Amino acid sequence: MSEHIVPTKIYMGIFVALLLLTALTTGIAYVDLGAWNTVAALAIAVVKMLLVVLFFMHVKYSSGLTKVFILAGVLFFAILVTLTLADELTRHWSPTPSGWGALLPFSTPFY
Amino acid sequence: MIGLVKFGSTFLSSVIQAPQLRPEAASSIAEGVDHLYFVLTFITLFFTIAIFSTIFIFMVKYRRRAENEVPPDIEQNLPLELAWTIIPTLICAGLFLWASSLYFENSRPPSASTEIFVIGKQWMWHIQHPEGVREINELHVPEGVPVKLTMTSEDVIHDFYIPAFRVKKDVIPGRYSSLWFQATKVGTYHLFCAQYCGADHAEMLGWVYVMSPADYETWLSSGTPSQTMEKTGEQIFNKLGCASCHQPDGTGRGPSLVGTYGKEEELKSGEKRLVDEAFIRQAILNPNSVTLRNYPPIMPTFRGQINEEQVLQLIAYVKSLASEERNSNGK
Amino acid sequence: MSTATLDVHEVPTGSRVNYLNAQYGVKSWLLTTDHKRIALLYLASITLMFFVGGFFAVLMRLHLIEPQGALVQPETYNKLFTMHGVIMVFFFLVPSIPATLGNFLVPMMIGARDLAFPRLNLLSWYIYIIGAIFTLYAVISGGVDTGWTFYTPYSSSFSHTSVIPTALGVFITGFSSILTGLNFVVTIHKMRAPGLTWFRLPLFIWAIYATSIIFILGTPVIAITLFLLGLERLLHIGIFDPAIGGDPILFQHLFWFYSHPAVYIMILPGMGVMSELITCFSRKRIFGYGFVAFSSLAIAFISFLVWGHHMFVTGQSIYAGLIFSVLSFMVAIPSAVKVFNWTATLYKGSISYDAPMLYALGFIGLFTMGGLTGLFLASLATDVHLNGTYFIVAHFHYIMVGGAVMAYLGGIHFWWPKITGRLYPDGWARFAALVIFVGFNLTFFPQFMLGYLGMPRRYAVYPAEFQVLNVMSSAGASILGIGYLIPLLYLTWSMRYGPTAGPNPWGAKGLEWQTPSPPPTENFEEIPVVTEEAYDYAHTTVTRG
Amino acid sequence: MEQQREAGSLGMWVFLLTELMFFGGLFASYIIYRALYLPSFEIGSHLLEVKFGALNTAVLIGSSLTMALAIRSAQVGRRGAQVGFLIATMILGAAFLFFKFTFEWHHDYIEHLVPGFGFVIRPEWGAAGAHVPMFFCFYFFMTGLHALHMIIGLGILTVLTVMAHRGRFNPPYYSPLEVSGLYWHFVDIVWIFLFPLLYLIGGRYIGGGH
Repeated sequence: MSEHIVPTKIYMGIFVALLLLTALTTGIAYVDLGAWNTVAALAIAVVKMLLVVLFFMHVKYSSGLTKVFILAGVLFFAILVTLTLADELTRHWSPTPSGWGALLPFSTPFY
Repeated sequence: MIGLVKFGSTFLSSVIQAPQLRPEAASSIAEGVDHLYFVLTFITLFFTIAIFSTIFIFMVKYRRRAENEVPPDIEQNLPLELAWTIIPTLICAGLFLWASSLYFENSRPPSASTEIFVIGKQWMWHIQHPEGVREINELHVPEGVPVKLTMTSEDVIHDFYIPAFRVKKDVIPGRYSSLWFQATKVGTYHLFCAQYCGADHAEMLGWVYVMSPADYETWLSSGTPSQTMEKTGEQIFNKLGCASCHQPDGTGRGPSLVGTYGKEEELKSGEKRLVDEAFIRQAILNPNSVTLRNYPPIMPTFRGQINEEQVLQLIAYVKSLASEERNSNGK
Repeated sequence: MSTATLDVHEVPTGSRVNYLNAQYGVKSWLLTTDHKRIALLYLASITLMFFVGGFFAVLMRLHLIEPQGALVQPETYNKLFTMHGVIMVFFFLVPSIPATLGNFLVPMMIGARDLAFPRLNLLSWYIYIIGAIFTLYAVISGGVDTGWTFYTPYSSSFSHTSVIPTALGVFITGFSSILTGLNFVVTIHKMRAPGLTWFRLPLFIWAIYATSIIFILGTPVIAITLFLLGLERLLHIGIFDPAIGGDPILFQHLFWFYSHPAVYIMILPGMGVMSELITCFSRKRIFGYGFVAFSSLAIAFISFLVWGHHMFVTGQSIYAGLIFSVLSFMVAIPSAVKVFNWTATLYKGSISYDAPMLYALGFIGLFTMGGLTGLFLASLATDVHLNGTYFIVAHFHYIMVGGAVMAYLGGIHFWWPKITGRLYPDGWARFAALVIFVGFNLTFFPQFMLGYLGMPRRYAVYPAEFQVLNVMSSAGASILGIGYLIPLLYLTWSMRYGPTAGPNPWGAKGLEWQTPSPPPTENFEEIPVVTEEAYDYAHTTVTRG
Repeated sequence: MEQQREAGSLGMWVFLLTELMFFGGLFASYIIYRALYLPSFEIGSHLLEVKFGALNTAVLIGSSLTMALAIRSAQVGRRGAQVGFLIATMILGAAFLFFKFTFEWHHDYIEHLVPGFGFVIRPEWGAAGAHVPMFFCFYFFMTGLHALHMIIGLGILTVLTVMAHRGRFNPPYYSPLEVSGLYWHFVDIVWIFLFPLLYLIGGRYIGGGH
């Protein structure tokens, strides 16, 4: 599976890339991008995760099975978050008129 | 197939009409819910009986006759597999559409509903009519009039359940949930708490009295000498000293409350919020979260000083101030 | 294949070394890494828990004979149903088939000498025992009264009972399930015998694989949720307390994210057992192998998408309710496909009525009813009326007792000769199956009617008009209780006095039947090579022996 | 041997799936409450020191590198390098915990920012102050759970170092090293997400958030 021996050069390259991305994400936080700040921070985190998973954890050189397992994990985490949010984010849309469905801690719409 | 279902459900509903098998149906939505229930029962019985009898026939017909018997090799039959995948899918899709549209219809109250307030606490139901009549573990409602309940809890989650009306809703601390029904039959019906809430959960029950509108009026006026919710709310308003800041002409340190209900107000954060029951409740219990744009955040919280019932009374009072303005404008 | 069977016949069973007589002494059991011995350790512990939980159930049913309650105070009644639920769900049903039959059979069915991580397997049993001790401590120290669902804020701020020890017990036991699931997944992937491709696997293995996936992905969520609950109870940080801005409904989301799939943890292995029993006793290849196999995976996957149907009346957004309703209907379809395929398997078969087959047929009927009554609860409009009533109680007991427990008993009866090397009295076993079937229906069918009439669950006292149906249910429960004691007696008896079983008393296919009963410690003298598909009864004759 | 090694590595991946869902429940709750109480969570986030978060991120990435290099040394059969890299990994891991506990947690305690241990809601937070404790509750629970994983990881590394020193790992057999490496990298990834979620939320620019 990971019989593959990764050259030290690649490890060093990934390490430097991770450090640069950390600097980048910290820097971006000080620039006003509105809602995009969150998106940028998470996107960079995902890239960093991919670097670690693919190279440090050797998934790039692993069997398809490992990849399927990882994707399954991500999928189920996404299900948990999405369906829970599907409730929490739509509660205040209740069609009952005049705010009767408006729920105290949740009456503020959030984005 | 559809004809069969129709016949089956009619047949079943006549069987189930027998007392002891069908709970009283006393609200406008009960018949619709029961109809769906009968069709579901029919489907359940149909498939259960079909499966049971198929098994039984096979067991008899294909019983092992010799110890060294070798039955034929039957592996798979794609059309059959597809058939018994697709047919249940269609049945389920139909049931889903029916049940969901019925549910959506049932959860939308008619706009001209009478409002009654319900507070659940361990282990009693506290009910207050807008006219000021209060009841404990009893709910009197007029027949043929849509009634909307606004409910909250003082402690844990309860659940307001009237089987005869086929309505049920959790009553949750910290927020309002609502429920509506239109009673169609004069009578006395069970009121249950259907969400486990502690030691005396099973005793958290009461009765719903459905009365003819005339009887209901008599009951309301002769009932308790207490005053309307608005009036009580006004007294609390004065006792707590709210009026010193919220002066009706807007000269106080806080905003005038006359005419605010039902309007949009702009908050400090720039966000626009509709002033509704939930907003008023939030303003009383967590005032700084809804400070208005042009006012200082100086209002103290009244959390812990007043209970849910008094909050509802205050809300009723603030709401009455809205109509007051409308009346005076009209003049 | 058939040669292996012949060899076995030449060795007299009594003098042969097997996993039971290879070593003696308490230590040889408590420190064993043999999956078969660990399966027996589990069998003993979950049987104990089953009867503890069952005892609480009997007390409850006795109490409900009278509307005003015949036996105990409401506080005690609340503790009874809570402990019944906690013990039955987390300490019996969840580990029942996977940890006993699964542990015993997975390596044998795939032709391996043990699981991938034998020491981890033993560790998982110890973790289970530690969890069980915490929970039993909670019972002794006064019990817990939150309901097995631990709904906040009652459990976090209002209950004065041993919530934390119970939650801790459940939390710890969760890790036992995770380790078991992990072990199965790796074993099934990496240790199959030569020639045993995925589509030659017995369907029990597919079911166990699907179950393991749920173990791995679902259990950690309940673990973290119960941890947060404990933290909330100790520190009042407000995660689930509406008074401080928390959302009690969020607890329900996290709780059901595990606890709904957990229902399928209980029923999927049962479905796997079904496929084994029905093929063996009708001597037929399973009808539609691929459909049955993939329906297990489909059920495991969809089971993670439907948890919100527990929350239709709890103030969940009605739009989320809509999504969860349609997904809940979807999970009915693979279950229906399985039932149809089992029934079709009987067609033109050679059906014998041995005791395990009676349990299997009982399962199909009861599971069909349990599954179909689930449609009432997936339908939004009827769920509003039925949620929180005895209808729910009846529905999930049809699935869990009528389904999972029936399958478990069927499986135990089927593999008992393999496990112990002894036969049990078949007449008694058939009688017990009948008693259980009758007792079960008498107990739980009236509860459907009670629920529709509007009687809420978890009621220590109830209005008098519900008495007739309650008495019927209680009567059924006593029959059911006796029904469960009968197998306990004759199975225990058979361990010592039962006639010796041959390697394959049912004439079944499957690798586990091609080795002596009880099997040697290393399972197979030689690792078998598989050359044919599962349940190929048509091409080779297998004789009982 | 090959089958055993693959089983070990697959087993660890399956275990990491469990870990993912374990943290996942927590992350999901965090995301939901962050959405509900964004202003409060921004206030809370701004009370954390980004420099320590960033420093610790770099430290942890470094430890992941040394861990990967330790495994590589085993693959090519260099024993001295193995031990050296493992010790470097442990030093970096310990440094992470040291910074976390002394500069951050201790500091928070002095500032009365630990819920349940004398938390003080400051008036300047205004209305949003009510839910700042919830942010800190998540902060301590998530970083605490992460730190617990680090401590377990350090324990495992100690054992591995001793084994490596005794020459137990060589090119055909280094499964324990590889499997523990997966675990260590996973803990690193958790931090890679915790850092932006906790420290960088809502922006650090002037007036960010409000």
